[in-house]
Amino acid sequence: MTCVPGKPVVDQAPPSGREMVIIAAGLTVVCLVAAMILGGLYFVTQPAKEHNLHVREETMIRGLLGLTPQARIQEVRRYLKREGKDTQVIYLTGKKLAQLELDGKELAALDVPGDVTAAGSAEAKDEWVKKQIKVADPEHLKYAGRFFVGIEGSQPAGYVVEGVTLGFKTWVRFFMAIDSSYTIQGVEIIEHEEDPGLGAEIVQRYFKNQFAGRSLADIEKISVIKDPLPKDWQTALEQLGDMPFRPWAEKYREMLPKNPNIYAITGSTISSTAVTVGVKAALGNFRKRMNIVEKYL
Amino acid sequence: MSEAEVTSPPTLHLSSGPHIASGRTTAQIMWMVNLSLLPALLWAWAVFGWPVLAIAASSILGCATAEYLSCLISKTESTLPDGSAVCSGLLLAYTLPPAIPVWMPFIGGLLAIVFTKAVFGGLGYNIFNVALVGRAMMMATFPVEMTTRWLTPALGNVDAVSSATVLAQIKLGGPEAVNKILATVPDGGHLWLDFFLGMRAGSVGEVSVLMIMLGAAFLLWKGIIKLYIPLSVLAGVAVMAFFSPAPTIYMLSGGIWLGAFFMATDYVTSPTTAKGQIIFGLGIGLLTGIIRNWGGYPEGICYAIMLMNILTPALNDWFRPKRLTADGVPS
Amino acid sequence: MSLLFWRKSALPTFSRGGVHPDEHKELTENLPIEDFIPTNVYLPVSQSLGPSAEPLVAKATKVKRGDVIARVPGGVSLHAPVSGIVKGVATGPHASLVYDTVITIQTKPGDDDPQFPEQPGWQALPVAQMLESIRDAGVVGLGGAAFPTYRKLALPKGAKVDTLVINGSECEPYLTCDYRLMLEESEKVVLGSWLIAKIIGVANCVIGVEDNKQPAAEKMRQTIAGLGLEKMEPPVKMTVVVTQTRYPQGSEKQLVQSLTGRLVPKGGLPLAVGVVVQNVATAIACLDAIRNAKPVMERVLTVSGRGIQSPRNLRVPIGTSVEDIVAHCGGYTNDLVKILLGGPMMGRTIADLDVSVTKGTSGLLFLTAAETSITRYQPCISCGECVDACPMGLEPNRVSQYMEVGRPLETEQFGVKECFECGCCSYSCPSHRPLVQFMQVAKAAYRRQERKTK
Amino acid sequence: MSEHRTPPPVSTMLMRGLFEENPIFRLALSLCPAVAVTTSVKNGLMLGVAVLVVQVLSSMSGSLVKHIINPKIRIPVFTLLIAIWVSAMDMILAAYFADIYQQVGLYVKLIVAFAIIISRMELFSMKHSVVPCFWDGLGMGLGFLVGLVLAGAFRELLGSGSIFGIAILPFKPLLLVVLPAGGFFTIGLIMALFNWVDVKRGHKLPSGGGGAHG
Amino acid sequence: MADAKVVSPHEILVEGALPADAASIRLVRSSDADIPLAVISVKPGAKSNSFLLTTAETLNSQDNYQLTAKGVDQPWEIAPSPLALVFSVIIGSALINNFVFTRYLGLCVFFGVSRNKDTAIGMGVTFTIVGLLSGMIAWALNTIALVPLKLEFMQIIAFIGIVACLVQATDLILKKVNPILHKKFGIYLVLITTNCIILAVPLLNATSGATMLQAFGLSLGAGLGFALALFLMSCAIEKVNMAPVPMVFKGLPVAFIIAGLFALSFLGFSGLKVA
Repeated sequence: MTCVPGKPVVDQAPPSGREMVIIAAGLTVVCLVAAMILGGLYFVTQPAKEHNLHVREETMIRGLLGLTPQARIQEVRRYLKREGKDTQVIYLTGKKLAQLELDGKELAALDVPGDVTAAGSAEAKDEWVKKQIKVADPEHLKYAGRFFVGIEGSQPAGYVVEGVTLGFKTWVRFFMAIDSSYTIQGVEIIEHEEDPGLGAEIVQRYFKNQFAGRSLADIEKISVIKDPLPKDWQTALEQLGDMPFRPWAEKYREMLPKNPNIYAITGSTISSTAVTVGVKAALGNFRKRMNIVEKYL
Repeated sequence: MSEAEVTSPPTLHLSSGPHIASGRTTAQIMWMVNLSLLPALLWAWAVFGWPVLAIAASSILGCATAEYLSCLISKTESTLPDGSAVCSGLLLAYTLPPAIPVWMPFIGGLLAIVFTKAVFGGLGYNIFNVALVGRAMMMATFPVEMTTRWLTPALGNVDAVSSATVLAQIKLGGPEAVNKILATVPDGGHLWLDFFLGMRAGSVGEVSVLMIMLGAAFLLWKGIIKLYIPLSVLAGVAVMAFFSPAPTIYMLSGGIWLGAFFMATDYVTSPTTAKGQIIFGLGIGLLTGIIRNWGGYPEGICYAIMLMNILTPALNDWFRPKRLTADGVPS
Repeated sequence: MSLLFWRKSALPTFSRGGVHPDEHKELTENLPIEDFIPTNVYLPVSQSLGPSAEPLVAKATKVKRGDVIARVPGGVSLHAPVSGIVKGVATGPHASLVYDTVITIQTKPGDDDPQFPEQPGWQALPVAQMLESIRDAGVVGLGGAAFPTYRKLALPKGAKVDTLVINGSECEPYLTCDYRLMLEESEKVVLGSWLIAKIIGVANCVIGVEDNKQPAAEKMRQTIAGLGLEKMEPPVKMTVVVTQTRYPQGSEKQLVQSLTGRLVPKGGLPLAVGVVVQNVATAIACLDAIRNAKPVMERVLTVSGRGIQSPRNLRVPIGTSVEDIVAHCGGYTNDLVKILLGGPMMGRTIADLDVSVTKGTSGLLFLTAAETSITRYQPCISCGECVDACPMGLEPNRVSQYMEVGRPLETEQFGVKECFECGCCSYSCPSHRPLVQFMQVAKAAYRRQERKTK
Repeated sequence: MSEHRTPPPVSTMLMRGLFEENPIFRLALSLCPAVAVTTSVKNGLMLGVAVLVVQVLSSMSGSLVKHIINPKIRIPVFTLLIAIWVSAMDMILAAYFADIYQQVGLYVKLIVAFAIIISRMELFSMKHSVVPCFWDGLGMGLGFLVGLVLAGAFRELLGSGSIFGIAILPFKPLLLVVLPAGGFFTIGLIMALFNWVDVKRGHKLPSGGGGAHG
Repeated sequence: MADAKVVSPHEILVEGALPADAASIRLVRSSDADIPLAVISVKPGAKSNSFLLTTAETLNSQDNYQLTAKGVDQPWEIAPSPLALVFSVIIGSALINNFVFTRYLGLCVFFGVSRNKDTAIGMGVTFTIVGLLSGMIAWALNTIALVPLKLEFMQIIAFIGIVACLVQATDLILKKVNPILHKKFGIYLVLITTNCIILAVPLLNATSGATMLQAFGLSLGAGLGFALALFLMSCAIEKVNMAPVPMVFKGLPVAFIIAGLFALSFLGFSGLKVA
């Protein structure tokens, strides 16, 4: 017994039958009371937790896209329905719930009530979708990804895609902001477990901001090089700030074509490549999906 | 009868036997090891230039400072003359990239001695190889410098271009990288010869297999090391080399030889019996291969030896010397 | 010293461990045995293992050479080594017991001193009578152990013995007395061996000689061939086997393994594998006892080391004091630091010169600082030299580590109980750790514990 | 058990937890978070506060209910009490301090297994009334908090070169210090420091090292 | 059912009939089923009725893929084999992310019990078994009851309850069934309740939404990792007990430094990819 001083309970005489009943009843009561207290607390904190999470995500998206305070952010959630060989993709946008074949052929589309659209919590949305789409087994309908649309007035002002990629150690989760012409506005690392001092440097501006300003065509040609980062380019990237969608400095625009590739973090080529590959794939997939989902936004 | 008057003898020493000793001392062993390390340092100086001497000096200074201070604090006689701190410092320097900033080995040596040796009570009580802990600590503290500050060797004029080590290139690039490396060898040249002699990018003291062999031969001749550990380390690595796209490079680089002959054979942190030593060596070899082939480090032997160091006390318990009793079974 | 493949010689030897210290035999190996009789002899009554003897003489008693002057009840006797007058029976120094009852005899040779001529018919005496003679002559193991020989030779019932091993290894550095005996008195050695073989009833006798004593081995071979032992009754096949020079070749268990390949079981005697081991000097003593009815009164010892002016091989009466020997050998040098009784590996240091030679004293070494090791010891670096050197396969390094933190009763797992204190471990330790001493203290701790639990 | 002992003075109760019986460095209880979350001051502070609150509330509630529970199920009930407070703390932190919670979340939940809390309930709450329990809990909790902040400050300063995320170190930080190994080294060094201070003050070192010793 | 698996970063080996032209084959990552991956070529494999698909994109053997072909009814599900999955989770939690050396859990018991090798082995064995049991029961309770009923806020209480009950039950059963074993391992059972690893495993499983296999792997790996750490530590401690450790470092400080050095050595496993 290192940790708990005092006698362990087992040393005492075993309780009699009557005592046992009382003890059991007492414990049950205590448990019930505890459950009630915690349940109550749960009902108070859960919405707050979700709200806070929502606010954090929104702040980040607004920053990435440089939205005005009046702008609205609409989440678009994607689900996969798989029953046997048959696979369907379902999008929940701000307006519609679209049930589509894999090639984009519409099977069904219904309007989304306002309270679902406005709901901050993902859970509420998922539940509503599960109610609308009939599946034999709840396991057959699965959430598969999401992106956000920033809406200024009534026009989309840009998109933020959530992506994941396999880093040096585990998954790296990132947000990527894209404007309507598929040019990257910025990349933000949300979650990673890379090594401090090495792979963890992917969160640094000088690395992640290298993606900003690249068009779809640029990105397709991009590769990771191990040359040292030029000093002036690094300075520009550092100055770009965390949330780069602002009228960019002319200097930065001038420098971009001179640096068509991504400079790897010194000593962490694997992590650098992983993020680059992730961004590449996320952008490509997003473009393909946009062709289909655009009309439901 | 008496032919000489016997006066009272000088102060006689009383002790129980044996009254003679083999003549070998700990300090002698340590200094011989230091001596045997010199060829590799000379080679490094020849191909990488003066900075390697600065690195060695800095790391030795770090170790010696820590050793001196720890003796001072614990108010014991200074253990510097026994040469073990110098040996650790020298070995630590050998595991570092030749273009690392000169002050870093000092920090590494300092930390290594404090946390591996001083805290445990000095020479003989450490669990881990001091030099390797130093390297692992530096690897964790200065990851970028430890993985990128390589020099391309050149006899005479040192080419200061930094590049990744060959093993790192292969780890990243796979078979294509091997082809690229092979393409750099001029017609009529032998890749293995370059590696054997030490014409490649690598850590200060491990580039030249030949020089390490020279030092090791000296130690073998003097009976300071035995072949059980080195041979089994090499055998273990050789097994794992089958999974590599370039077995020759695999076997001749990445510090295996330095590790097998100078690090793994460290008395304090390796098992004492032949059987234990063979298992220890094989373990190092296989772990090195596992780390190289599927792990995060292209070289791996440093961590492999450290991991087996942990097992040393257990190996000493599991593999006892054979008793000279009728059944020959240790009781 | 030991590479991966370390056996350099094809000669037989024991299977593991051992060391090869500098021999230093050149100091005395070519010096013939000289007789030296001092004016006084000082005889501690305890001369063999076991219970101590009681003095049978008092001050002013006149004694003749060979008279019994002390006796262990029912055991070996101590005889007057010289004729003369008992000057005193008092407490005095003893080589290993610190103090003992010491009988001092002033040498006064007379005309009627016994000469011990050859007894007729000695070869045909019954075994029991031979054993009695050995006992009465006070024969003990002269190799150093001083175990009463008659007890060793009186085999327990049912013991199956097939080989007699005569130990001519003399593996301790410096010592050359057995070597000289084999050279000068080879016939006595062979006849003595034959007698012992007869007593224990074996027809096979192996004499083990290390290869640094080739002339002795050659001499022994010639003598054996010359005597024609096969034709004697009973016939004994006697062979001389040259073994590797490797300490502790002369230890019973190691020698038995070298010569017969048999392993003595843990805690057992060579008897358990059908072997009896006797030293060459003991063989001579047995012969003297039976053939000449001459008790053990003198012994041959090597006086050597760089700390003595003129090293010798001496035959001295038991009881000769170190001081007299020093004087006889020209005094010591100025750099003398240690005086040893016995060899440098297992011998004991003495504090003063008033100690005298006992039956078990095979050498008297005067070591200078350059020859011996007087250093502070350092922490164990786990080099494993001691483990490699231990002829028994023990782990002195680990015992020493346990002893340093005061845990002697956890060391049995490393084999302390099997240690016979040969000193190979301490000899080979680069940190100069007193490993044998650690082993001794650990063994003492176990003995104490056993006493308590009894 | 029903008799209340006279509580020691408030200052003693407070100081005891801070030094003599510092739960991390002296009693060596609940070591896990000490290494795990102290990569920055902020994390250490947050977990420290969480432990402080749970400790105080558990001690007080333990003192309140001690008369009405059967002694045979004392430990299960105490555990349950702690679990309630921990769950509550967990939910509150998750809701309102989401960004730090992401890093220390698991350890907040594991406060339930911290031996320090139940041991204080056993040793102190059982014998004292609510108010002394508050002070004792506060002292112990503060000791924990200070320990975590101390370790956090050391590791953040040396390992990241900053305090509270503000860079202040002029040279390159020693990354090792924020790695797992560095955490162990740091705690070991601070413990040695506590021992050293004790030796200097003429105290004897605790023989058992607080239950666990090497 | 025909089999298919990822054999290299750009190749899939398919068993079964497959149209030879790449255009009629549709390969998708299961989580991105709407985005087909480009198949460059289809070649007959080494075995009869097997095909080797080459893809442009880099494939990950840890990922799930789905392969459909025109004219073939059944789709191929390409998933890492369960055994490999469990193995990788076990290696991950026992070596790469050892609970003691990288997550710092279970330290109280770790430092308390590692003084003696036999105790360490006893504790390690007991812990591994009880930890596996409790991990699986907790996973089942969480998946079957807590999550569907939205009672996640009861997780902490439920898990600690399971651990306490399980330890008590094991104690009782062992006492009845095998008193000798109980005598040997009984003392460790009490200690298990104070080991936070046993609580951390179900919590981690719950947070990550682990499948049964993953939960099994994590529970077993955590137990094995802890047992390994204990054993190694006890070896080291036995050696350190004979060392003249400076006075202020005696006891826990030096134990922490050893743990730190172990953690440093275990860095060697970081980034280990178990296929």
